[in-house]
Amino acid sequence: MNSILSWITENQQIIYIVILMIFVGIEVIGRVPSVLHTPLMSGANAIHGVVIIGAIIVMGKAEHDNYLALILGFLAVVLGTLNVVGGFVVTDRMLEMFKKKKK
Amino acid sequence: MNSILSWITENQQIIYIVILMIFVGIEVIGRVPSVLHTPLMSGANAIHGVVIIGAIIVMGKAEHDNYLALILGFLAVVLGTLNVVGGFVVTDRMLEMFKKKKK
Amino acid sequence: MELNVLTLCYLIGSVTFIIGLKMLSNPASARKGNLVAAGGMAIAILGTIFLYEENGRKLGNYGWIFGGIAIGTVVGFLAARKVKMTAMPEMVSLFNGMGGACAALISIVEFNHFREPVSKLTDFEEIFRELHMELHNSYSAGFLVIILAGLIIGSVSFAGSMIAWGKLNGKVKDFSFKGQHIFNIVLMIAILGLATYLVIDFNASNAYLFYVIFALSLLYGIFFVFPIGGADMPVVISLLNSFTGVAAACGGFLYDNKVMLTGGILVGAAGTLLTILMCKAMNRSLANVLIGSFGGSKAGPGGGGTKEQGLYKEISLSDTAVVMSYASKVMIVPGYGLAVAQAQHACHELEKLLEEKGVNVRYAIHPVAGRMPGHMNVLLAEADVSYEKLMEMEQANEEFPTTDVVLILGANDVVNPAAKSDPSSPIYGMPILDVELAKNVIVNKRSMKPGYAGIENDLFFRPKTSMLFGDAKKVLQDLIAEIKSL
Amino acid sequence: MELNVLTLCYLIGSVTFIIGLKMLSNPASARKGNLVAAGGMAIAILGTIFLYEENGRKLGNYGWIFGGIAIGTVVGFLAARKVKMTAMPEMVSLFNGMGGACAALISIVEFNHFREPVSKLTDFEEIFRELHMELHNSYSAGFLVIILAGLIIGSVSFAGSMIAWGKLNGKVKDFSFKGQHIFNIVLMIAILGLATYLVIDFNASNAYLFYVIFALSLLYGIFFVFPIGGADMPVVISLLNSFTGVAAACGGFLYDNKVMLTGGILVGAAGTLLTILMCKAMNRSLANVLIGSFGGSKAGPGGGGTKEQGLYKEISLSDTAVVMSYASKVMIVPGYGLAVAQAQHACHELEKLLEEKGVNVRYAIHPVAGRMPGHMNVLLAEADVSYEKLMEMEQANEEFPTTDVVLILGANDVVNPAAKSDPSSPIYGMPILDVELAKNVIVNKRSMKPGYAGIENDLFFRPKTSMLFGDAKKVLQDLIAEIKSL
Ligand SMILES: NC(=O)c1ccc[n+]([C@@H]2O[C@H](COP(=O)([O-])OP(=O)(O)OC[C@H]3O[C@@H](n4cnc5c(N)ncnc54)[C@H](OP(=O)(O)O)[C@@H]3O)[C@@H](O)[C@H]2O)c1
Ligand SMILES: NC(=O)c1ccc[n+]([C@@H]2O[C@H](COP(=O)([O-])OP(=O)(O)OC[C@H]3O[C@@H](n4cnc5c(N)ncnc54)[C@H](OP(=O)(O)O)[C@@H]3O)[C@@H](O)[C@H]2O)c1
Repeated sequence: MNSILSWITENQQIIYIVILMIFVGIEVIGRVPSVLHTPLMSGANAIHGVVIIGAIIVMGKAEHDNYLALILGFLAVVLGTLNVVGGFVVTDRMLEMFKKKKK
Repeated sequence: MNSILSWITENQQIIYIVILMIFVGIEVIGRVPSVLHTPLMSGANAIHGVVIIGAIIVMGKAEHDNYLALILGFLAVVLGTLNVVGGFVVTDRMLEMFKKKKK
Repeated sequence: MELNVLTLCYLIGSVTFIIGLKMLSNPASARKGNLVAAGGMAIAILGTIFLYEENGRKLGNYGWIFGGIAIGTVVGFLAARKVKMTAMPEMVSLFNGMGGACAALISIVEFNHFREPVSKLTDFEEIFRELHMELHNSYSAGFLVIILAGLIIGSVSFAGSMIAWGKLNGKVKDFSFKGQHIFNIVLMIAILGLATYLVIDFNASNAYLFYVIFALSLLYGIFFVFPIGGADMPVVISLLNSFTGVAAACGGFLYDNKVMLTGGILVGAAGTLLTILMCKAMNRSLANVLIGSFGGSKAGPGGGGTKEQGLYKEISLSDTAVVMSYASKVMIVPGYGLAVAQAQHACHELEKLLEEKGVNVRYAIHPVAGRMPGHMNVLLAEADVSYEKLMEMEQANEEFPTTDVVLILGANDVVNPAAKSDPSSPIYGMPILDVELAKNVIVNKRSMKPGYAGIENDLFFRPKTSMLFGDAKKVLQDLIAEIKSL
Repeated sequence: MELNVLTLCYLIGSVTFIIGLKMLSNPASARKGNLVAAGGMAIAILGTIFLYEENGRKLGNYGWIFGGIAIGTVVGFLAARKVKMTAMPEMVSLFNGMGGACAALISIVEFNHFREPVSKLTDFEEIFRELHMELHNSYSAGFLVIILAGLIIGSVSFAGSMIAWGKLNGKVKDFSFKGQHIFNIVLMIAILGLATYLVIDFNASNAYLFYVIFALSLLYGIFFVFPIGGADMPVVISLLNSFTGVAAACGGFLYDNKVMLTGGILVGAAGTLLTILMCKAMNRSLANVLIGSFGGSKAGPGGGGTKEQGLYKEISLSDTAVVMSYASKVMIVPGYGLAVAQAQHACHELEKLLEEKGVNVRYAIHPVAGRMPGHMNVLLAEADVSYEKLMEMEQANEEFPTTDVVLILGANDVVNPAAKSDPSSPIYGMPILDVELAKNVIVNKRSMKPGYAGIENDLFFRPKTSMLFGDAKKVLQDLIAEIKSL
């Protein structure tokens, strides 16, 4: 209990950020019309591609003899990029059909 | 420029919290029907009464011979409390009339 | 340990504020939302009193603290309970002012803590280090900036709210002089200039400038609100409300206190949006309200710019009595005039009387009828008209086609067809109550004078419409007598 | 200095993600929103590559990094460009899987950095301190927790997405065995148990458990999605999507990296809500989807629980041709069947033909027609039907009373009156297209079999309705021929 509390205090800023982010995430898409569900999902999917930054860091930190790190890191970078690029492009294509939307 | 950047880095957590809070504040009341504008304003008014916490701290830290601090602090506490208590009570009264509201 | 619990208290506080505000923006949950926020506030306050400590030292002066809280609670509670429902906006303005003042006072005290070292030793770097530790490593220049921000915003909000309060309860009259706006701008520049100077090179000799800034800020607050039309006060109050929020947030920076920070920013952001929404509802821009293009000048009776045009027909009390008592469905459209005349009780009486005669009576509530959002709801609720009888604009507009008589009591702009037909009209685009869909329209007001927007209303000259002049209260009482005597 | 710029990049990134997502949830701004988010992402990535440094050391292996990014970009771009519009959900699922895998891989690598010290010295406290500095003072137990969280969530998301992908493009068939759910629960418990054990007492000897957890997580992902009906994949993908978000956030904790943290949490939260909204749109609960109450068992042709009842009348192609070409207003209601038959082009042709004959043709699009939200929009857009011709449910329901003929192409549940009349029906409460308001209703499907919900549809037995059996594509082509030959 005590330790949990002190943990909260140490990381209170992060905790605030996480909690607020959750509120934002929920509020921000609260009004989405159902026809946009799929593009929105696809867009969000692209955004979590931000994980690629982790992959880049792993890759960049790997020593030259550490092949495991190099190979896995490389793989991670490729997959991450796929997620990001593919995600945004697919979303954009889905949304092409809304361009004439007169809303 | 440079100093601003480093300032940002030092306080990035706070900055994130502030920015996210702004988003939350805007999103959270985005859908309010106009008949609720006044109660909502009144409610928000009560919430910023949280400033009283500052007053309490000032008051509590004041040395016993520092009359300025004591008097101003005391005044601040009174005013802050007015804001909080009055604010919430007024809001509650305004909202009484919505109780029968069948949404 | 205790400090950790305090952090948790603050966390809870912040979250309840958010949730409370969210619930407040939905009629179904609004009232609970208010309580949620209040609960969070209580936790945060109690936590501070009992758990707060600064470099190991707990808070003292409990006597003073509890004394102050006790007084504030009693006074605040009674004031809020006693106030007439229709006077609530004034109250809100008053309380908002209190908050602003509180923020300003905090800044003043902290400033004196801050300057002390200066008066002793002139070396700036010296205190720099002192503060460094003392103030959770927020460094002194930044510290001064925050103090000043709190002072300025707090004072403006305080002074402004007081004026707004005075205007709403009629103590203060609208007032403006040529070049008012230039004057304000100059004032603002002066304030900011002095503040910057103080931050850049601060020493014992120019410390007094702090109080100059204080005075100027109060002055600015006053002149900021003075020229704005009394009718626009709700908007102004909402704006000052968000100011106070920001002032509170400054306190949050000052003490590195998350609940003050988040709470303040939350209100600052929400308040700003709310202000804009309010303007939208009357479809005007915030700028337009602040410059007071018509809000100030032409509001209320005697408002200019009314050119007589066409003919209107009057209707006698007795005819009105007959028409209404033999109607099967009557819609009452209350407006600002009803509030001015304090005729809500008479109105409710009429409603009951007609219902006894088997007439189906409803009220059509326009969102911006009156002078504050929900004004009519408050007014009628005070005369305990049952909530079921109140229809919002959309519903009402659907009902009109099947309505025999629409009785308009002191409403004008909200039924002005120009909002739909005439693009040049200042209210063009504002959704209105389509009373003309009904069979007959009877309009009660004291004259042909325009309403808030200060513009002519074609409706009064339409064939379906007949005018019933006189003070709303008086007319209603006579009408009731007439109907009884039928 | 550079690190400070990087912080700014990340700040910008986080904000653009929020704004982008907000814009994405509004048809007018959706496309721009996507670009905004993409821009922010680019800034964050480039910033990391060129500015990131850890205790003074910059990143190396640029060759590998750019190589990887190049490959990913080319492949991802081409894949996303080439894919048929109707196959996009598969694509999304695939990309989502990639993200999950990426997160899992990061965890594996970091784990090996983490264990090294262990294999050398057994004293736990020792490495504790080491890591303490190395890892931005996140202490090792917490560190391990985060790694494991990233591993588990990432792997589940990866494996699950692959299955979902397989199901959508028909490679993987629905499959479930008795006690499937119990099995899954046990699996989950095992994973969590092992993880906890690893965190509590971690040493060289039990490090291998990490990979056991990895394997089990993949397994769980597979069996989590297997039993769920292929038709519910959009919902599942959205759920896995939010999982990946959380996995990314773990990375954010790991490197104390704000943009990963915020971006991940944002998607985690939004994705979860979106999943729930999707279920609401078909009015079912998430639980109901995951347990697959009917989604799994009865979906598609051959679905059980159809009891013949009443009589229905058929209509011949020629009659249909006549009725339609002499109608003044025709509404086409596309459904899942149209997608199955890939009849969108034939459909567009029919529309053009009728328009030439002066018939006013419109499409009535139900929000959950087909198997993913917007499925029909995508489908018809592919056959470039102009967007103006598509009407949303509300509009459409207003149009039906003035419509002569409604042609239902492979739609069933979305026009099932039971949703309004029969509280016992599983789709009760789902808003439907009120086709019965029109003069005539012609239904094209291959048989009397039920649709997705696996329930009988009274509409087919109503007097106004006549059935036109056959595969949508075939029928449309013949119909076009008929009309031409009139
Ligand atoms: N609700 C809000 O939030 C808010 C806030 C600020 C401004 N406003 C604005 O206020 C206006 C509200 O429209 P409204 O139709 O309610 O009011 P209005 O347009 O201001 O008209 C009120 C009318 O009541 C008549 N009146 C005044 N005293 C009366 C009395 N004692 N007995 C009978 N009639 C009396 C006046 O005509 P006579 O002088 O001839 O009697 C006047 O024309 C809108 O323009 C709105 O934009 C609203
Ligand atoms: N949109 C979404 O996000 C989503 C996601 C998951 C589930 N759902 C659910 O999916 C359903 C959608 O309703 P819906 O009316 O579009 O589809 P449906 O209710 O599934 O009905 C489709 C009908 O098309 C017919 N059909 C199948 N193949 C055909 C072909 N080749 N030619 C002609 N007809 C054919 C089938 O009848 P025959 O076999 O007799 O031909 C079937 O009755 C709703 O229940 C919705 O809740 C929607």
